[in-house]
Amino acid sequence: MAKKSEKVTVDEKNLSSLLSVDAIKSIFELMNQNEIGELDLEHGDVRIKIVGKNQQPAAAPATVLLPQAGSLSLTSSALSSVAPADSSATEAKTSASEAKSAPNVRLIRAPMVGTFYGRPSPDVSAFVAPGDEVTPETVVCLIEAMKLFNEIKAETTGKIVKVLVKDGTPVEFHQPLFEIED
Amino acid sequence: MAKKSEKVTVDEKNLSSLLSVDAIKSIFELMNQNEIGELDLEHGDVRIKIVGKNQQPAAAPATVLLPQAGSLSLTSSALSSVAPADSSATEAKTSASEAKSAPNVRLIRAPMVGTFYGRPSPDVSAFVAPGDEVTPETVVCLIEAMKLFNEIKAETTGKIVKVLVKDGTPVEFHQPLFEIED
Amino acid sequence: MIRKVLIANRGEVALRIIRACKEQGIRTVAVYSEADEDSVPVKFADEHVCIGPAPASQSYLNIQQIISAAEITDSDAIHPGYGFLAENAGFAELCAKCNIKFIGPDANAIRHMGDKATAKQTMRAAGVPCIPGSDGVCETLADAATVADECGYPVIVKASAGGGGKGMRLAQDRAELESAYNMARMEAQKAFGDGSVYVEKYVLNPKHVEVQIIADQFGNVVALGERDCSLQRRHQKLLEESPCVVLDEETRQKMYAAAIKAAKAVNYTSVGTVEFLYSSQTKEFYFMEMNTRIQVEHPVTEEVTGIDLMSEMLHVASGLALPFRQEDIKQSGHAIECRINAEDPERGFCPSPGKITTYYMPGGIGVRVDSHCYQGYVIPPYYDSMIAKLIIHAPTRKECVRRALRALDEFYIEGIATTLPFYRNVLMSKPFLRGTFGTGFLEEFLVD
Amino acid sequence: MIRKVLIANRGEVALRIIRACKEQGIRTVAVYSEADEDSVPVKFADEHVCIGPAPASQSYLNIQQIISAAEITDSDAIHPGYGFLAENAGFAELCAKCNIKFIGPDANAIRHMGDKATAKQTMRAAGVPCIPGSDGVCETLADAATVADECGYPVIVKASAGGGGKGMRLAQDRAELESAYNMARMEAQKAFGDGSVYVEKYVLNPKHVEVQIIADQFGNVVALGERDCSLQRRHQKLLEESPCVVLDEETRQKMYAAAIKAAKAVNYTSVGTVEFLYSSQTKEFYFMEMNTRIQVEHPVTEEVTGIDLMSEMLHVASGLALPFRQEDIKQSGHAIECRINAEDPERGFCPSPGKITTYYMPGGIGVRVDSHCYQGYVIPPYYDSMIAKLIIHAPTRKECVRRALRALDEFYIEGIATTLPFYRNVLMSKPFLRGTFGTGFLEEFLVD
Repeated sequence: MAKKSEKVTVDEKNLSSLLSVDAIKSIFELMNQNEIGELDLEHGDVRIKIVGKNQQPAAAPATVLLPQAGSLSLTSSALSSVAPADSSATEAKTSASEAKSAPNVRLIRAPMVGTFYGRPSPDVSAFVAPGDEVTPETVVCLIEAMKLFNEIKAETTGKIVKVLVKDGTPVEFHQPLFEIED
Repeated sequence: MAKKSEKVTVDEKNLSSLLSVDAIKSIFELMNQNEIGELDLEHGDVRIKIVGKNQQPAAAPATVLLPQAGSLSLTSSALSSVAPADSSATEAKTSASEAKSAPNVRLIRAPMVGTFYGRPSPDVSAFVAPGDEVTPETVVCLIEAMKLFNEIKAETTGKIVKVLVKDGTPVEFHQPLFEIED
Repeated sequence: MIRKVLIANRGEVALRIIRACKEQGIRTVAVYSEADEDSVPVKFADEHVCIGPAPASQSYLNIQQIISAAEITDSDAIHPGYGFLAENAGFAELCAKCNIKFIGPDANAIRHMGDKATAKQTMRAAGVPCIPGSDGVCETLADAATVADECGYPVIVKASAGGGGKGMRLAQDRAELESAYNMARMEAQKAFGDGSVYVEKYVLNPKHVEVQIIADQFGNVVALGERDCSLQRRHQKLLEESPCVVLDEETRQKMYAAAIKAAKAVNYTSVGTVEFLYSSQTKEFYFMEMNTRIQVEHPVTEEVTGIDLMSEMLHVASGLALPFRQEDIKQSGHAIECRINAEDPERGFCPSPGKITTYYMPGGIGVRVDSHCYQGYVIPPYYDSMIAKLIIHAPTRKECVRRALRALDEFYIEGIATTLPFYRNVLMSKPFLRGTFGTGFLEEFLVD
Repeated sequence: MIRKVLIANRGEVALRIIRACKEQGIRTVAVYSEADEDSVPVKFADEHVCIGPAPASQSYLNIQQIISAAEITDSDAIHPGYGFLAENAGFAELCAKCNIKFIGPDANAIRHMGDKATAKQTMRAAGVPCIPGSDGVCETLADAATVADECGYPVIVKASAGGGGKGMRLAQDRAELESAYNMARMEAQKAFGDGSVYVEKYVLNPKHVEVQIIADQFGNVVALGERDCSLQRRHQKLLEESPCVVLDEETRQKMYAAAIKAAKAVNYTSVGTVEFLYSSQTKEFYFMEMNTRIQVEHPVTEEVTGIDLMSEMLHVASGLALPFRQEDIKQSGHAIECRINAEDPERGFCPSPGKITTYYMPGGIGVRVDSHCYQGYVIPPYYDSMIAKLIIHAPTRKECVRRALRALDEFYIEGIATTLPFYRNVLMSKPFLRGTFGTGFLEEFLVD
């Protein structure tokens, strides 16, 4: 729901063919097979530079610069900047920090549209707080939809790192609610 | 003039085709086969640089600069394939062979729109034929425009290689009429 | 007055609704599946809510998610568009319960018209002409013969439980009726485990003609002209036009009156379409069904009447009275709509989703394009294949066809296969140019 | 009947002509400069001929090349569009000599209206209201005072040889006239080496209202409604609409009659526009000039009258009689045209040629776009900066403005600066919404 005012554009569509691990893996293999020492690719905000291990000029290890947020799209930037708004921005941010910090940070996402409540009633404490260990059966929040309060379970085991949504906030389908780590 | 029937589509390599693993694979193979040590490709905001494994940093790199030629346009192939028709096709072909065969093959082009005549009247021989030497003042043909016959001069010195237009054919502005070489 | 509309749909109709709302200062909420994140309606709506994954059953048909989205965005109305939940009486009812205005007729009218047998009975009772035939099952051959004599040959014997052409047999006269009756019973028994059949008059290669109506909450019902939708492939409309050239003025007025009668019989409000079969031979028309929603082809009517149907639909939903009466409706010129689908006419109209690499829209006088596409858009494989509606308006049918051909020639969609070349062919065919073709024309044309 | 038309123009008007020809089965030849090789008209015409390098003087204004192109393509008519050779009497004459039909009025009418002094004399003689003032030079202050008394204050004293606002002085009454007269004479002498001045009634912040006429070769002249083109920047029209809201019906009819009189006075054929200054205060209007060609803003008239002007222009050129009479002309609704230019409104409307990286056109009901642009098109720096015309039609002016705003919001052009944001601002301003603004409005608006 996301008013249209502020938008963060994260378009991952177009250069994706190159910016996937598989693609880069293939390039690595091809570089090795073909004795290529270095690859340096740049497009707009994207630049990929790959230097072979025993390569003289660059002593640095294989560097992969991931795309910045910003339109990588080759299509209309106006229209490809369409979707991501509040929630997606959050999502993008978290995925980014996820990627940066630790690969074992995961997300608990909203399984439905509705209003998020972190506590069973206003005067008691939250279901979970950062640092809490949860199991798949742990209720982490309520989502109110059509006057019904639905208990949302963690569906996974781990430790709550961060609560991403404030009490009483409307959430979209699949919107990240919690960061969790092993 | 060029009726719309047959068209030569100057089909453009989409940027994405360059930015695919397959494309890079081909480049690697080509580099390997051709013992190219380094590739540095740049067009618009795209740049690909590839350095061979055993390539010396300081050694003069074999740089392959791909033609600019506007051929990496992201635009609609339908609309960018607009213009070339009969005459332009000829032109494209000749410029290509020009580039390939010898740099000293040049073109005498139509300075105006009209009807081409290679001879002063139907029953005499042509102004020039392949093999003839011309000077800037040599009349090479007539172009009839608005009932007037305009003598077209070679404007250059050289030997006629080929007559590109048939007698009585309408010609556009700048349409190639003769191939000429030093 | 409606302040904020949630659009429970996608694609071009979602965009159509957004446009109408914007022009009236009504705020809009687009709901979308994960597959439609990059879609134009999501961009152009004031707000947007993701309601589920790509499959429609989990998003655009997911009633709970949609109602929740309306609640969290504080929308006071839901527009269902066409398809998906547009003719779901339960959804309309639930909206009412949740105090959200369902932009369409009330649940009773939807339910009434949704059940074809009930609809037909109501129409008969209201004096709307229906296809003559048995009121129910013909238990014996004698019963069938009596009915056939009443409505006149040729007749068709149909399985009550039928569908898909099974248990359906044509009889040109009394002699053929016996075998037709027996064969149909046998087939019906085999196919559906139920041998009951009924008999109906058979209309050969009829015209599909429909009347657009609009009704307000004060009992005013106005007919906004007819549409000829006979160009169909497997019961899918591909091209619609208005007016229908084979109707004479008397029949046309009768048809409008019947459509208004049909709407009044179910206390209809909002826009709706009453579909008729029309026989050019006998000049008779028969009620088929009523679509209780805005239709894909509504722009054809907008072009010839000058009335913005989507806008009036919103007005009526807001409780306003219709600003015009039947005598105010003037039709001018001719309009044709071509539904451009992402389908390959060379390969049996096989769907062709994928990325649109070139998108160049026609323009100029008399050309309207309703489409959610753009260059670079990826058509998802989950939904309807319609990607654009090309709507042409001109003073006469002849000029309209020429303009349509001009516009089709200008329309470039690359990266996927579309039905554009198909329309170029059809519009130049003689039966189309004559305009007298029936619903059977296209199947023959495609075979040739 | 015309069989093949050579289009001696480029850009959107070339495309407009091609569209009209295609719809009538007339073949087309696009001529183009080397800068326009990749342009849409070149693609959509049946044939095309390169006529020279980019500069217009060597291509689109190169008469010999254009006539030659018509000859080698065996074209039997030339359509000049607007601008370039459209009002070049010599070119029209040469076409006639070469046995090529010039699609426009004959050379005499062009020449007659091209000379502003002659035009004004003819109009006065024909009884068309012109701005009151001295018939020629006012040799003395006494002469000037007599003229001023006759036409009423305020008056303006203007240098006969003048232009660009020099040697121009306003006088509110007799007292001010003396200094105005003397100052104007002095300035005129200094600026142009010629001190002669004349006196004219001064119309404060007038409306620019023009009447579209069409005339056939049988003496039939029909007025197709008026256009209000008061939204101007430095005498360049930026937005046109029809009807003009400040005209009462009586004045409107008088203006039509005057326009028809003007056309008849020069035995006009083809489409043409008679421009008037209109004073909202006095309800008087005055002949300014007649444009002897199709105009940029003709679609506004097409939308409200339902008449395809370009098509009728071709018919009349083919020698056909007009298919309608004055009493057949019905105007319905309101239309607005916004000229979208490749100019940066943030930087004093500085031209902004270059590559269009995103081109997304608005669509839907009541929206027409006439444009030769596409995504990837490179706007050459050599010609006019107009890249698209957005034409909106709706039942009322209020709805038309709302629809225009909706369409402007949908219009995406990236890679170059355009006047799109400018229109979004203007259309929401109070003076525009009231509709009473005069030709001075925009300059004030832009200062604010």
